[in-house]
Amino acid sequence: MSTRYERYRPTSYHHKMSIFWWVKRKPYMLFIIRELTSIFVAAYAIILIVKLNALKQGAEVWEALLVSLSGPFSVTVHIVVFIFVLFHSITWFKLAPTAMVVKIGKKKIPGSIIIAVNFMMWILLSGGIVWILLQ
Amino acid sequence: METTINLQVLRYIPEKDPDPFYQEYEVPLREEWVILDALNYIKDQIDGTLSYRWSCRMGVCGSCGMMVNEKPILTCETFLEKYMPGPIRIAPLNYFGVIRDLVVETDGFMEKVKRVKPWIIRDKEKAPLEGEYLQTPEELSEYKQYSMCINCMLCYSACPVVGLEPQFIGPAAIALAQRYNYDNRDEGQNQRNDVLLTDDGIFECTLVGECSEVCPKKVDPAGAIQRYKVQGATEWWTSVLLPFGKK
Amino acid sequence: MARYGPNVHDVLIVGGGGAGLRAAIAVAETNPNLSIAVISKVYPMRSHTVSAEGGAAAVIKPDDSLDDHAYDTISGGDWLCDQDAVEAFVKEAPEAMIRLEHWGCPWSREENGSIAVRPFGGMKNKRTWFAADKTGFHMLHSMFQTTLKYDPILRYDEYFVTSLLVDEGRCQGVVALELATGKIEPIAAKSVILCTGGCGKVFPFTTNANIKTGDGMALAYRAGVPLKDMEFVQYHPTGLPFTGILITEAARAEGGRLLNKDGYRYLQDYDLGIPEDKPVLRSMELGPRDRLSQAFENEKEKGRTLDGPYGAYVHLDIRHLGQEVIDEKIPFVRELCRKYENIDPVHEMIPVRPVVHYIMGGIHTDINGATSLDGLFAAGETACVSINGANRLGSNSLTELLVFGARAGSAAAEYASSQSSFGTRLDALATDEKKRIEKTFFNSNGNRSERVADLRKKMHNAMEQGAGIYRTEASLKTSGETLSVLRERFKKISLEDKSYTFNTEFVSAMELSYMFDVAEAIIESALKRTESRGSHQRMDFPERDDQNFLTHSLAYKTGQEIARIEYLPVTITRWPPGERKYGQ
Amino acid sequence: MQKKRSNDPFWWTLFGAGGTISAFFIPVHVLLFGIAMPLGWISVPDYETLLQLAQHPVTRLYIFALVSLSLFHWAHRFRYTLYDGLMLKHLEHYIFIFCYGSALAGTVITGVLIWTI
Ligand SMILES: Cc1cc2nc3c(=O)[nH]c(=O)nc-3n(C[C@H](O)[C@H](O)[C@H](O)COP(=O)(O)OP(=O)(O)OC[C@H]3O[C@@H](n4cnc5c(N)ncnc54)[C@H](O)[C@@H]3O)c2cc1C
Ligand code: SF4
Ligand code: F3S
Ligand code: FES
Repeated sequence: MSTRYERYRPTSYHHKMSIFWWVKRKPYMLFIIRELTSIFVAAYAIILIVKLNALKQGAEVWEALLVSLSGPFSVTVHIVVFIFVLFHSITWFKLAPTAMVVKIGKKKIPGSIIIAVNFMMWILLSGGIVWILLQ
Repeated sequence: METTINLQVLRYIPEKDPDPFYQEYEVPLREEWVILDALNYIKDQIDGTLSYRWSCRMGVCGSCGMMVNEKPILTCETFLEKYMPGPIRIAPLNYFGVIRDLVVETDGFMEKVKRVKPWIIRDKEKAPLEGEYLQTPEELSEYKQYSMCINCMLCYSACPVVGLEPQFIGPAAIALAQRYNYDNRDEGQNQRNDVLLTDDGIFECTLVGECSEVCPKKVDPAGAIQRYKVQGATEWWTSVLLPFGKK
Repeated sequence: MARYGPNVHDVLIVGGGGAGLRAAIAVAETNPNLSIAVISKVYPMRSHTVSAEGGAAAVIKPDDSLDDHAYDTISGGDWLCDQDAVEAFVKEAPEAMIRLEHWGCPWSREENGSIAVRPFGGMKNKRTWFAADKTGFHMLHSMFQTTLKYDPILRYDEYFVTSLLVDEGRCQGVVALELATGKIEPIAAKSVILCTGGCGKVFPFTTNANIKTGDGMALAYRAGVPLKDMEFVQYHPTGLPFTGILITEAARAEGGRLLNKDGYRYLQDYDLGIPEDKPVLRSMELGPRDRLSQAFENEKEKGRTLDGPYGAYVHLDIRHLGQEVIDEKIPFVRELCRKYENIDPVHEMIPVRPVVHYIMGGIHTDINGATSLDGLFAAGETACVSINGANRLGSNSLTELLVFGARAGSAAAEYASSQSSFGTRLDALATDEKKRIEKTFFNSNGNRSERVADLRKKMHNAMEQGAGIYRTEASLKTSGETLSVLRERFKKISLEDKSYTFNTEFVSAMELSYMFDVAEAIIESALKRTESRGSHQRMDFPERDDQNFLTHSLAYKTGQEIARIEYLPVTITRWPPGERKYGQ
Repeated sequence: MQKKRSNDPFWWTLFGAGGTISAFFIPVHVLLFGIAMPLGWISVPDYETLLQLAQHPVTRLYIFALVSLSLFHWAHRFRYTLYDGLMLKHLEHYIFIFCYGSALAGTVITGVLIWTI
């Protein structure tokens, strides 16, 4: 006994998402920047490969690389890379507690403590590297 | 003269116009009014044709979510004054089909909620006469936060991945799955993994994190998803490294 | 289930709140082969059960007893409860609650993992189960999520019921409007359960959500089923001014105090006991709601309340509980105060005043939820099985949804199984209904000019002035007359919105017409009850009159404007009427 | 109808590990080798010392992990940035191969270099 009279079948409206959706709001912008840091992380990984290669090729190649690395272009590039990887580290550590729930006894450790611990480790490890190299 | 504030409200009436447009209204600016009061004022005094959903007016039924100045909020708990001096732009929730004015399609969301099997799954159920399952306050606190979701869908409207990948099961549904996974009375995690460790599941999330920012009940779906990713990864590695250990 | 084709079911439940969902599960459990449908004008988890805060009562602790629960309920109801119903209720309550626990409801717990209970107004012992102070929210979501696992339960979300289909003397379904499309269609079923909730929205100042417009009561009433005890409207003593948002009784149960403008615990002047530091059961702030609301009214008369932009108020003080208790036991109270009053109850007193909260009356049903119309059942706030009498005991309502939702579900399932065919006129009836709607609401000719919002506002004023906490013959009569005028004006209603897509103006107009019916029943029943009992207080008849009024009133819709009132004796089993004593 | 479980947990693990190791170590590397040394703020260790350092087994492991995981970190993140930020989901398969393929290639190269240095 179905009597489905259809007086009007409305069509719902679907908004199309713009390819520039991430410019619309600040949090999205920051998100995209955070995601793009990965490019700089990879860039530095490649620089490391190049350096390894030079080191392997012998002292001359190595010295030559050092010279070209101390030019203003290279330094500028490194400064940019530095800014982005710094952003990466900061956002990464800040997000650390979302995935981790750490408990001592029955009490949940608040996220802020986990973040603080991460930052401290970061400073310690960086200090360690500096120490090894300046030996 | 009473001070007023300008509201630009998105209108969509399919029989009339295939395209949405903004309509402006001037409403009194009263200190104790939330956005919803202003909409009710419009509906009662200015324009009876405006359609939107609401019910409890106390932030718990989850029906009054809208985009206000590009941000998803519950209109029954956000004061007009916050947007002084205006104008305030009010639109239906992002990424859902618009049925009419500020009313959006909800069926897709409801289907996703159902898909994560949000009920207690047990191998053997206890008869009511045997009494309650025991659950200590700590066990309760394991999942309590995830049980606070009011299905307002704000998190979906805040998450660009939902907009880009309509199949993505989305923040609230995943938080709901975790609500049951972490409940010590439940034994259904494996069944939920079958739903959530697929292509539409948790790994679509790129941790934009806005879902948790806009959540009015501090459910923290972003956290729920991240924790699920860790579980998912653990699950995957165990099944690879211990292929026979898996049941 | 495709067995019958679309829009035909065995059992149809109108309402997806606590009562409706519980009924649906009960049907599925009684007979898994039945096709079950739940129709709701909002998505089920938006139903008003979601707002309930304090808790749900059921005996579970060894120091409590079923008899105590029954006695508290009956004396709280000023002996207007049917005692057989109350006995069944208290007996089935614990199991009903444990079931809900098994379905995952996150009840608050004791350290050892068992259910925790808190005291509530008018109780001898602690017996209110709670999930912090979002009990209704958690109950509704647990139940809704549980219904998802039953395949036979189909849902019609955002369908608005406009009338019942009655053919061959049986209720065989409803006519409903699909909001999204404007489609009006019959939905047939062998039995129908109305679980449409209360009708607080007939009053201007209420804790009730926008959807609580008494639809089911009006639907049944129009189909000839009487509404019982409609004069009993409960005011909750602690609502926030302006918004009417409820500050749960749990705030007082945990130790909150009511203070007048002099900072004095005024309840001690109203036979409610003497003030103690700790909360005392059935005493002072833990007295029953009717008495507390009446005490407020008297304080106001004496000029001892405070004055705010939204009328008189008093203070609820919970500061001495400390932040820890507040955050643990009543966090929502703090959240609501901060959000809507911009005060922090940890440091400040909360302004409160009585607010319309609940209707004890409703569709007259028997103990299984059956009404006088074959095939029609009712449960929840919309029904009146008579466990609430003249004043509902706080936290009995949520439990009532479970116990009587389940009972109505099984009874309706059985009835459906006993029926083999449908009437022949259902389609014709639906077509008539469609025409009626078209004519009343979408007809643009004639001099139509009345607006929904205007009429609603006038009705609100009439109800508040005529049928508030204290009533007189004169006030009720005046309100009754205003109502007649408004009903007349309603015939000229004009809708601005002629769209068929999600037309909320049309829905408001329908709801208004339902509210007129409910309001009429309230006024008439109140006018005829010339005594004071529980929440019904007549200034001109201040005493309880068991001689003449130990009876339920039944309001029948007549062809005329005014309801016909009949009476039905109260069932008394073991608790003869006595004096209501609090504070001992 | 049940969908297949995805392999993303594997890639995600590498992404996570890479994100962590790069967050801890890359900034100080860039600062020292890319900025401080070229600008002469600190002196550059000489070739011999560096080579010795690089040949130490712990350093080998460290460099290998740092480079390889950083690349996989990039691969995973960049893959989704292309999907979402540039809306290129329809090129899914190419993007997948390009990203993880490059990371894999980088890993192999690093492995060889480290082994033979
Ligand atoms: C603020 C507040 C706090 C409360 N706290 C407590 C408490 O602590 N303890 C307690 O015991 N009780 C409490 N109560 C009372 C209790 O919550 C209600 O009595 C109870 O929830 C009513 O449930 P219900 O299932 O009958 O109706 P509801 O939950 O109101 O559901 C009604 C359903 O009917 C549907 N419906 C209505 N009309 C139509 C129509 N025309 N067409 C289609 N569908 C329709 C609606 O969509 C909805 O799904 C409280 C009430 C309020 C207002
Ligand atoms: S998780 Fe939060 S934002 Fe998302 S639906 Fe639930 S309550 Fe709303
Ligand atoms: S915003 Fe979206 S991408 Fe993930 S963290 Fe939240 S679901
Ligand atoms: S109206 Fe219920 S959440 Fe806003």
